[in-house]
Amino acid sequence: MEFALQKLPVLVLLIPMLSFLVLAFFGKRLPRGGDWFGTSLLFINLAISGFILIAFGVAGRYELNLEWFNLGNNNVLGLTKFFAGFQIDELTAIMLVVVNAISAFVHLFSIKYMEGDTKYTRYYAFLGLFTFSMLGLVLTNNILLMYVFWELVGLSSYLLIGFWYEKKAPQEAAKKAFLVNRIGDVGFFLGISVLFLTIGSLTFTDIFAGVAAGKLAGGTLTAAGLLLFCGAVGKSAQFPLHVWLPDAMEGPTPVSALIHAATMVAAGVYLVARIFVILSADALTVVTFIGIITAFISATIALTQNDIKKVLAYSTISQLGYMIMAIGVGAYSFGFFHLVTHAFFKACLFLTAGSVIYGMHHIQDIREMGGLRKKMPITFYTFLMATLAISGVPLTSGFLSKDAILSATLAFAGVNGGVTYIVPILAFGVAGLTAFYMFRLLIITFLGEPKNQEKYDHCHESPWQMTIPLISLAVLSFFGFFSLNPLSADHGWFLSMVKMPESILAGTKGAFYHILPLEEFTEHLHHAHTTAMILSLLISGIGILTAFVFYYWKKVNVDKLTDSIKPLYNFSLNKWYFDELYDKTAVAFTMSLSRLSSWFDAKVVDGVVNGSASFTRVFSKYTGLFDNIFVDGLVNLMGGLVGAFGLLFRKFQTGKIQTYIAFLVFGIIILYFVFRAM
Amino acid sequence: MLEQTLNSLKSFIPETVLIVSLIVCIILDLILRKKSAIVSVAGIIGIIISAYFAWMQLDMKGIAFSGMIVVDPYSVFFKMIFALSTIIIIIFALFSKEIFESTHKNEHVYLMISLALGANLMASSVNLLMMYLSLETVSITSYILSGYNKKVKRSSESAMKYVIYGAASSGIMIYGISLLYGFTGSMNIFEISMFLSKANLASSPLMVLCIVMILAGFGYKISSVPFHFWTPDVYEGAPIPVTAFLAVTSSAAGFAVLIRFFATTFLQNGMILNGNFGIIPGVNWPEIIIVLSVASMILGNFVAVWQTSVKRMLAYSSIAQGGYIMLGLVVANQQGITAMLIYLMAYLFMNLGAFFVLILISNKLDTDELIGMKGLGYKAPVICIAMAVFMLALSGIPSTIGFVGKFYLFSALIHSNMFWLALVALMNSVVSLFFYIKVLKYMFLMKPDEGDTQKLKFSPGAYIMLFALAIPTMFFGLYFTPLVRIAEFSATMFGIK
Amino acid sequence: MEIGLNHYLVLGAVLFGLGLFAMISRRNAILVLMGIELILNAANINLVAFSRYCGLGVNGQVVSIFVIILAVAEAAVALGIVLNLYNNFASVDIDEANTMKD
Amino acid sequence: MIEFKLLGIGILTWMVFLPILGMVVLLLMPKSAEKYIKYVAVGFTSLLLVLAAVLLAVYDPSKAGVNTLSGFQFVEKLTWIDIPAYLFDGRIKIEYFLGVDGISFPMVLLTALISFVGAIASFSVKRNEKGYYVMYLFLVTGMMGVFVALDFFLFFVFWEIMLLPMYFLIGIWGGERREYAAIKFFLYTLFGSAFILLVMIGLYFSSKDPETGLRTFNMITLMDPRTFAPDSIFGVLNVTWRLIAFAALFVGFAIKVPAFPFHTWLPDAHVEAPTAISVILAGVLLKMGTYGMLRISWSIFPDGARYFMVPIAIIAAINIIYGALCAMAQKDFKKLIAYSSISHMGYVLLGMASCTQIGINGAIFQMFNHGTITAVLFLSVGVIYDRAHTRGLNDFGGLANKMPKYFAVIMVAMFASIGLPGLSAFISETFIFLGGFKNEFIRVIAIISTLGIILNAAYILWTIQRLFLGTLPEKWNILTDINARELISTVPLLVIVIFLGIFPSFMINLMTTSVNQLVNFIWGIN
Repeated sequence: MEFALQKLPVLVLLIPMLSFLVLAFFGKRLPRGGDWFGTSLLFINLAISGFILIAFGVAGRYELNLEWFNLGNNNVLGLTKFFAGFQIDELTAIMLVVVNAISAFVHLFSIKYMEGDTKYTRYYAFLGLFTFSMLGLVLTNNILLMYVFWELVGLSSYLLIGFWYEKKAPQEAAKKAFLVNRIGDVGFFLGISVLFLTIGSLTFTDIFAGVAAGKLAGGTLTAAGLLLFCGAVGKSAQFPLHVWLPDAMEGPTPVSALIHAATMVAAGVYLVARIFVILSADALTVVTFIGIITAFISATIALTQNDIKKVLAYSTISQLGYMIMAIGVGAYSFGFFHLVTHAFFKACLFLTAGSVIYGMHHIQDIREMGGLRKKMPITFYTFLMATLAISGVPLTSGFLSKDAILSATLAFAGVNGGVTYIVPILAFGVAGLTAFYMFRLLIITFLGEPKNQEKYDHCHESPWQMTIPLISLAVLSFFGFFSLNPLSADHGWFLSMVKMPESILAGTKGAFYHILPLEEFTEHLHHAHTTAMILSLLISGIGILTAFVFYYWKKVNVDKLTDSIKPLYNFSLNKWYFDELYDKTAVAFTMSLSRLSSWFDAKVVDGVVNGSASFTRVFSKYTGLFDNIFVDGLVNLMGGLVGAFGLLFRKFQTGKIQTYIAFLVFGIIILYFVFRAM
Repeated sequence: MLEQTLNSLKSFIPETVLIVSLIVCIILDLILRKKSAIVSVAGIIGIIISAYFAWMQLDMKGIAFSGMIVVDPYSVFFKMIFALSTIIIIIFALFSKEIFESTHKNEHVYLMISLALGANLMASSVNLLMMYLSLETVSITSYILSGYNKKVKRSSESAMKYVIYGAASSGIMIYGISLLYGFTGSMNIFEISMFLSKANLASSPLMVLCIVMILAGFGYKISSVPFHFWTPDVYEGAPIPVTAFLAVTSSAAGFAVLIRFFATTFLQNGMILNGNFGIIPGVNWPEIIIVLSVASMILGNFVAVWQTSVKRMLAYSSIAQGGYIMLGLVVANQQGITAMLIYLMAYLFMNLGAFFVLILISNKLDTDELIGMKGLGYKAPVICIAMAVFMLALSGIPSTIGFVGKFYLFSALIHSNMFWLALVALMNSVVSLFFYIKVLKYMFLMKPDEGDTQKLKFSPGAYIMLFALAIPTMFFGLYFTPLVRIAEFSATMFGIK
Repeated sequence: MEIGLNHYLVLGAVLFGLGLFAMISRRNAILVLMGIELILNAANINLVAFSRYCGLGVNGQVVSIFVIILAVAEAAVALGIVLNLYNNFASVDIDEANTMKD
Repeated sequence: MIEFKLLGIGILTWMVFLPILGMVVLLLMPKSAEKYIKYVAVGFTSLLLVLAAVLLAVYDPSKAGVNTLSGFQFVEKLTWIDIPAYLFDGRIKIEYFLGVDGISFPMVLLTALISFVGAIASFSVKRNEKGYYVMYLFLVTGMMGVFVALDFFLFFVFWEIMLLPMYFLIGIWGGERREYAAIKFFLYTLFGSAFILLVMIGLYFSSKDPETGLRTFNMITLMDPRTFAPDSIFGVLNVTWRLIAFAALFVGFAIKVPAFPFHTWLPDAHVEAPTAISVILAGVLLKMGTYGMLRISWSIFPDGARYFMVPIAIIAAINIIYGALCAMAQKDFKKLIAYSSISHMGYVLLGMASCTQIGINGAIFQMFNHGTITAVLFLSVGVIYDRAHTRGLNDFGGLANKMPKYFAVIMVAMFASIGLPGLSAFISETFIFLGGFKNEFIRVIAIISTLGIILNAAYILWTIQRLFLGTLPEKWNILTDINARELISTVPLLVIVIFLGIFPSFMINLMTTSVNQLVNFIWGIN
């Protein structure tokens, strides 16, 4: 068991790297482009990580810390060392399994989905790279290394979003994703710097110890927390940096499932969970509100989207907002719980969507689908399972996690009162919206009559390589995997493994936020639980019902309805005009600024040095030497002056000896007076 | 009286030898009746002998001919410079087509010797009359030399300009001398110094007038602004060896007398206080020198940028170089004088080198225009690389002798905290790079026109001469101990304690 | 009235000025050369006057003799050059000869 | 001081003058052997590389150097010029004084490396090879000399010498407006070195070696405050003049860096220069400016370094942001990289301005990394230019599928240059920013300059998109993928970039002792 914790994590990390290297360098020479190689490696990895999880359950936390490099002793920072290492704790152990599982399924799924693509091998190589980076991100015990892998997942996401870079949209999407993330990462980096400069070490344990010791407190602590949170905002596509995720759907669907639904985007949540204990009350307030706002905005947007992947993307954003909010309100383990459950059912949703797109020959607009239930039953039922889960219907994993979060919001509001009641209200609202738009999607896609007959005729159920992942993921969205009690996961293995940690700042008060000591908070949770459950059931029920009323039984004419609220409808359809806003402001500003400065550089800065060419040209007119002199660099301002004076002085050289003598006499007279003056 | 004169003759041997060899050359010329190198050889031998005797005087410090001339390390140093440059230029003349094609036979040799004689006297004269006479000796011979090619319009024009301008300035000078004479009652600069030291004259206008007028004489020899107007035209018109002679020897002579005049006449009882001159209060000549040198630098460099003829460009550049050299006098101390002497040595090598390359090129191409040198680097690589060395030396790039000279001048300035002046000079040398590099640009960066890519051939003698000038330019740039030692030793003048 | 030093000096100064004026204004080379002579003689007058009135012995006179001799030499050379100028430019007008200038 | 000799001649002398030897050999080569010239040149540069490797093997990282003579390694000290004071107290003593410490050693390695790479990259030069390689080797000597010279005079000589070959290399083998670019480069640098010369002489005359009581150009002695008599112009009491001197030196070096607003020569020079020369220019020459600052300004005028922290940081910030913005607007690939160099050298300046040990470590490390990375970038520009004879970013597209190997190479280089973790530049930039934040005087400026991180990413990604993504224009079907020679010149550099990204300690251990020494010296602790 010790062995499992000490050596295996390294193995787990290196296997995907191996897959990447082999495929990148020799993939082309391997049979079938080496897909089997990557896939099998990943399944092995899954097995190992499962073993690690068990080992952790038995042996408990393990951390390994090695010196990375050392700047020696000095007067400014004292002894400066940077460490590298990994740790196995509940978060890591579970994340390992989740990441490997989904990655493995996606590998399998892609075999058919990506079949015949010109860059097939490269695709698998990139998957390997991503898995490596993601595992590194969850394994490390050190926030700087976390940042390192953080950027690397960003890179691999960039590569995979832009995988079909021959088309314009993927290029743009990839660039956008990287840059938007970069903005968040700068904040993240600043946060790290603050930690480094105040605490002097970057391993989580030292950081927590440092905060506990009060090396970092008050405003600085809040600032540090928020700066780190910026990273999460970028990665987890939280408002206001959420705009990149929907565009990221330009990537291959399995990639969307892996990176932009289950794992990478959850890294933000993971980060917040990691630093939860040092987040000050005010920081937590911001986190909470960012979370819920994101959840709400994207839910409203999801209502009206017609691209199957776009709907799922917005639902992802909204769910991520949920998790962030959950951690914000203090329900650390619920948030993380939702992360895991969501990972599975959302991956399932995306893969089913992928299977649909595959079946429909790359049609993504749901208005052309319909009635697919008969054609692709497996896909339908798995999709249904996942949809139930995300809508929080009992007996699903989604129900457990969501319900827990909702109760946490109630408890939170109950504690802080006042304005914070917005949180639960919105949270429940979002739950309803989620149920509604998910079932809208389900109905329009799978039920009813086919809209595009000839596509429909060619449509077929996907092969086993695709259906097996679907089924397994659907199964994983079943409550039994997390708790034997279908109504509450409190006593399930998961929540008993992932304990609520007590915030280091427990008992402190913020503007609208009071961080309670742990047991008090759990008290409130217990009280809130039942109400939350009933309410959530009610609301999601209503959501589902309305969806059926609108789109299945068609009791209400949707078009009329939308017409009656056209502005609102467009507002939602156009994603609240965020992209337009950013393009008009930030992007446009930067571009024009860059154009301006390059002009400035060419004309002014260089101009000052170059002297206005005209200046020289004037003189050069009656010398005809312009080019000659120009090439000699006489356009330099110095040159300009030299030229000017030179020409001035040349006028004296008339060639008439008598003028010279006259000048001589003048010279003497002038010198005389100069000399007298001295 | 008589035996004093005879004694004086001992310290007059170098000049005597020059006179003798002068006469010998004339006789030879008459005998041979045709162009021949023999005369040049004879002349060179004569000069070498006189140089030898001059060298013998190295440790002498004495006055001769009742206070007309002195013998001191300072004068010996200049005698060496003159000898060396004259020899080199006589050799140049052997290569120069202009000289060869002139109607004369070998006059240039003894004209040059007589010029050297005058220069020697300039370097060693301590009497205003003697200064005037020797200066005129140099001038008159240079008038003739610059008009050497009778048939060439440019040459005769330049001679005319030179003679009139020279006559005017020397006339003004002698008028100034006459005033100074009446003012101080003596022609001997030591006596004048004594007189001025006693008499308390806070810059009396008459005094100033004398100084400025006398300066006109010296200033035109070293072609310093505003006495420089003759320089470009004469340099352009005269045969290149003569131009070189004017640029190096005669201006060196000018500096010799200029330095001695100021560094002796206006010293408080000829005193040097730990290396610094004790300048007579009221006659603050350093300021006027600052004005002259800055003006010369700026004008020389700025106008040179516009020249299309290398010869004329070198004329302006030598005006500027003169400006640099004068900086040494500004600081009014031994260090400055030393720097000047170092720079003069550097100037000799690099400037003569440049002119020699010019001679070789214009022999082949019959032009001294920049445009004619297009792509020459590919047709005559060795010559052009040598030219590059000289040009870079003139612009003062390190590892060349030119940098050493500048380095010492700036050291002298900065040592007496004249940063701003040093900065002006430095900026000027940056500017000067414009036109020095321009030559290289034409030679190397530009491709030769289609068709004429055959290599130019030069005689081995030419290459030897070239290396004889280029190698010292590089070597002393990297190892300049000897230069400095010589200069420091020679910076001692008679009568300065 | 008694003719004193100052009168001579003034005379010298006037001559000097005239000489310069001649050099600047006259086109004819010969006249320009005569201007030079005037300047030199102005100097001579000064020298002689000084040594006569300031009791400086005969130095001044000696110097002036030198100057006269030198003037002769200079004139000789100058005339030769002017002659050559005439051969080349077919004129002694010194403004004709300005082929070299910037 | 450690010494290390080959055949009785110090190894540093070997490294400096080996290229000169190469020049001689090339010049003596007969016409018939024309085609071997390039191999000979490569041979000599590779010898240089070998020597550098040897040096690396014997180098002792625990020695500090900076202002302690004993801390320098491979020291060679001979009297070059020694003229006893004869007439005035101007005894001139110039020494041939070489040595390396943690500050110069990375630069020496870099120079050896880049010269080798450059020599290989020069194979594309066809016209007048002999002249080219002679000049090239001369240039190498100049650069190497600057980094190992410890005598100010010697330093200055090398500093200026290096201009000539550069002038000719750009001027003869350059592009359209080569003459303009060449002269501009030459004059700019000469203008700067005028100031350096002034300060140098000034220092000389205000110095008095505590041991010998003589004036000196010895940098290490000049770092010792006791060297300056209190009444001398740069004496410790004469604060104003010392600050002026620092500023003057800064201008002199800033032109080489190049720091805003003295940077305009760089784009011209780069665009006109042949590939290999751009590589040298960006890879080594720019570092000479920042190295000079550390070695001379920062060490001899620590008070100036402390006093001007903020202005320098501001200049650095301008470099970073302004350079990036300019780069974004470029249409010419090479010009874009040139501006990105300006931006990246801004980081170096920022790190040095911070005067913190982590910042300066970062700065030196960044010098090295920028050297390697930009070298690869310029080589890549050369690759495409040699094939397509254009550098217009908008003329291309979809090269990724056409030239996959090339794509891979350039991707690594570009992501390295935007500081992607796992690649060397990330570490150095992190250090620099940490240093900047650490120093509270320039903290705000440092925070502002983090904008550069985003902007850099923006233009680099945009460049990738314009060159490689999308579909290939018809006319570029002729293009062939990167060939073996080009791979040889780029891949090793990339390996170094990745290796240092994962094991930065390899480089940091070399310099950190010296940097600690330097920082403690700047803040007057010890």
